[in-house]
Amino acid sequence: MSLIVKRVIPQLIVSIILIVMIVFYFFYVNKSVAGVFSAWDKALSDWAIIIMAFALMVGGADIFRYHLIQIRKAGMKQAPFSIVTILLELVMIAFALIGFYISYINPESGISITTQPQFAWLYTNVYAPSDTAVYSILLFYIASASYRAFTAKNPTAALLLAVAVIVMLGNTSLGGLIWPGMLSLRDWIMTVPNTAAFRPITMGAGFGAITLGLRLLIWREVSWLGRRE
Amino acid sequence: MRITKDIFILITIILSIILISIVAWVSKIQLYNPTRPLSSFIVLLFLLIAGYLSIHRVKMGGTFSVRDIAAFNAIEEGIARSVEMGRPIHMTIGYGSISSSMAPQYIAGLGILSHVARMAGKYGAKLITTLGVPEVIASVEELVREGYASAGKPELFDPVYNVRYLTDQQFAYASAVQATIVRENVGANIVVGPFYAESLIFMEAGNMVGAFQVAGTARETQIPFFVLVADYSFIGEEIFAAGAMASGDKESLAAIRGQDAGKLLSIALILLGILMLITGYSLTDLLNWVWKFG
Amino acid sequence: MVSWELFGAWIGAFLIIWIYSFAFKDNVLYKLAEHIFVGTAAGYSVALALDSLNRVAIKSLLAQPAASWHYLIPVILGVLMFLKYSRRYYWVARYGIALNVAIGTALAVRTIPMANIVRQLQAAIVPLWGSDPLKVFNNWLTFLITMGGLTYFLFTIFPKKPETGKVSATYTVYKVLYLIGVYGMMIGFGALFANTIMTRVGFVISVYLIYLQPYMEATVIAVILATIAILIEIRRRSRSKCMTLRRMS
Amino acid sequence: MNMDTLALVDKVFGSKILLYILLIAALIYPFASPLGIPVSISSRTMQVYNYVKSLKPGCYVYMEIYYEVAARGELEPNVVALVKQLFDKDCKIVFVSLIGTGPIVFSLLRSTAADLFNTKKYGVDYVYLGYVSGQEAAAASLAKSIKGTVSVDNYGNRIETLPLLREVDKATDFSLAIIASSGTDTFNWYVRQWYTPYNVSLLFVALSVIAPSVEPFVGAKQAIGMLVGQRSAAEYELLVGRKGLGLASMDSQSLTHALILVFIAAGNVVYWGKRLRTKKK
Repeated sequence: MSLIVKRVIPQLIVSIILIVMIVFYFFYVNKSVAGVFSAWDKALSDWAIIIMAFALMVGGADIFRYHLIQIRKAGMKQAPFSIVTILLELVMIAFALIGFYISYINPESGISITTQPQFAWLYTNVYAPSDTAVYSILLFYIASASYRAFTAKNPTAALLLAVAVIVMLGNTSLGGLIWPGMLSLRDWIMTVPNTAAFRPITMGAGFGAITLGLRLLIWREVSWLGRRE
Repeated sequence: MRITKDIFILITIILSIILISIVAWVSKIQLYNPTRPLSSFIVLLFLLIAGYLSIHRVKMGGTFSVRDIAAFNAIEEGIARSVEMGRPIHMTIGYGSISSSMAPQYIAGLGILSHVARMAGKYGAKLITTLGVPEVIASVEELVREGYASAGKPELFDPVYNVRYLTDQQFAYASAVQATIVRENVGANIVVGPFYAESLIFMEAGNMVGAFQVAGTARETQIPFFVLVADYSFIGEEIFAAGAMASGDKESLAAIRGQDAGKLLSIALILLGILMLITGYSLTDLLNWVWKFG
Repeated sequence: MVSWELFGAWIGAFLIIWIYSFAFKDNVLYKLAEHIFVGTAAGYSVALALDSLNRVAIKSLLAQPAASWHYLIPVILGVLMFLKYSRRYYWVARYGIALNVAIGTALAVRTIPMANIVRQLQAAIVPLWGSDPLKVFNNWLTFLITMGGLTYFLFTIFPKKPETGKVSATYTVYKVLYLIGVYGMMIGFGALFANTIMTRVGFVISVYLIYLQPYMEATVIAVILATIAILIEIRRRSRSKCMTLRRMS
Repeated sequence: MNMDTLALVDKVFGSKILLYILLIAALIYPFASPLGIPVSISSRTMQVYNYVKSLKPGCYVYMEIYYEVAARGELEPNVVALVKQLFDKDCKIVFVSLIGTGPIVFSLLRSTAADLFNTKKYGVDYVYLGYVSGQEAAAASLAKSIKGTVSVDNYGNRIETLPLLREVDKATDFSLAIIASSGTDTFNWYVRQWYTPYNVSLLFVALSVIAPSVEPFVGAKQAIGMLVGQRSAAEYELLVGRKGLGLASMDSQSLTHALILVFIAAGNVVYWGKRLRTKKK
């Protein structure tokens, strides 16, 4: 019995939902049936959002556990930093809960989870700048990658480099100064060869995803199950 | 091809779809969704059937050869080398939700993770798996435990050291992963799954400590960074082929022929479409045909 | 009195400079900024989880419990995911994962045939003849690169390599298309890499104009602190290297 | 170029410290003293400008604001220039965000373009529905009916109290849907849920890094055109006559690009110098 419950039923759920959602998408039959299809389809994607929400809470608990163990085990080198992480996580969750509570006590105030004042302050002054900083640190990495990895080692790398230089020049006003035709060359590269180059990759990714969907459908893909009982 | 039970079921499914469609067409029932071209449904059925038939052929003993994917073979080499240097291995499959349309890419990443975990067990390497997909924390923990157990070294598995969930927020995840790569001085850095802007962050962090890097994604915008900076890279759908190879199950690998069938179909349709242009017919309009009456 | 708003702006500038310092060298101030960021982000993602749970489930369960009773199923499956910590009932978490894996895959599998395949096929069908020579050249190039790319990605169907000396027509056609595919992709990768620079520069400019320039004093202080932290790190790293050398010799 | 100069160049450029200091200098210098490099207008931007100009005055436009604070630098100037052109034609705009950071970046957008928004009345000329969760499913249900998807706007007003939302509800009521996004998936959603079923004409505003992979949609005529990054923003600001972040950043962009070209050249010189040197030995 245990094998059925541990492995067979979860995989059965996957196969049924895959087939059902494909039917909801492609079939119509008549207005009322189509209405039922789209209602159930919306219900299923709402279910996914709800399960994702609980998974995020499990994730939050996981981070809390990880840093708690770091404080106990990793000694002074790591402990103070883990304390900072845990404190900030709890503070953010506390303000969110206050906002959630207020949104039900007096809804007119317009305060909800993300618009709770202290929560918004932490978001605007701690989360957003850090997020932007990590996003824009990429410019430094592009500069060092340009120096180190962008060498014309072989013909393919040389072609990649040549196209990159043309598009870079075309992207800025520099290009226009060197050769007026640079902008139209850049536009040509972007619309003709570039589009054609990405088409097989887009199609291939589509074939790969569908084949993986097939393997899930016939229980040939079990990595998401984890342990092989 | 002997008609076995499953082929018989497959044929009855196909015949019943065709039969129901004919009956619906004759009696003017709006069977298919009027806003969705029928060609997409037919292409989907074709790919699923082609994939299933190739699996079936292998089940019946058929064999086929698979083009070598250098990046897949490089994984074992990278792990062995970093164990010699006494440095841990790092792998990550990305951030986000598995209930998004990136699910197939996360699962391909999980497939390769099970291979990496087995190699880690085989060479006795310390594996650090960082991830930002909350729904699969449990699956990743068990895959890594399974990897060590299958090599007879269950004692090497420590859930807190081996599996680190770092929030599903893109750049908090990226900042923690780049720090992990540098501070743990990883020897091999394996990055496979759907990646967004943070792809180059992981590649540069790996480069800072001179790690051996194998990376791949099917998200086109990030492929160039992996191709340029990583030692070996999977391009686009190669992550799905590698995921199937990693499962070590011949029949899953056979499904790749379904992908190739799709490519042959595309080549044929493009050629047919161009030929039809000469005669004035347009395959493009045919592909847009919608099941509608009046 | 320092207003909360100014205090917040200074914190923002400090965090940005310390995160940038990682590009130069990993240091203690980056570690602090990273842990602050991860802590805030962890709390933020739990808050978003509560927010979407509130919008999708709680609000409709309270408003019309009859119509939205079915939301209880995912709520139960979601709560069961906490059982991942238990040794005996770890597998119960799989039901929630199964649902999300299936829905995610279904969303992809049902829309890909149209968006990734049929639309791309339609765009790839172009006339290879015509009056305007540039258009014909463009169409031929598009046709060849698309065909080459599809040939490159063939995993299990490819002509055998003929022994030396003998030349098989199918193999040369395959090899030519394979190379066109590879070189075609390189054009795409080069164009994309170049465009990335435009975006990353745009980001740093907006960071500078929005967060750093208006609070120049905070930025300068943060840079000084970061430089000190990096110098400490370099000295500690070189000292520990001499120690290991001394131990080895 | 003998060996020690090569080693020197490699040491100088190889060490990240100097590389990044040069980079920061090239970035910030133009803001101290602008170089004023002229900006030429590309045919693709002109094509978008003419399309928007051809819309009938007083038309209804849907605008998706889907980016984080980090992407403001590249996307906001395009959005501001488009809003100026649309408001000048008395077009009415329904703003929506399918991303959590939408409300924050929209408030920043309103403060940057305060001169435009102050001339218009909220609820009559423009509306902001705020963050609608559900990603592609939300895009699909918004296409069917806005009133059926959201009950309140971003500021808590009930939908029925907003005059503009009595005039428009479904995707087909809009003559144009502008999608400004820092991601790629957003464009896919609107192609699949707005263009494919309802043939609503789409206009994309994308980051330069994302543009190449969104290009196939424009090529397949699923979108009427695309504005890409600060370059298009600078051109569009010239066309609508409102100087903004786009034009201000072009000098810095040009200088930084020139510097990166120098890095690439240096990298190749060092690489080939060493290779030829070892081949000669």
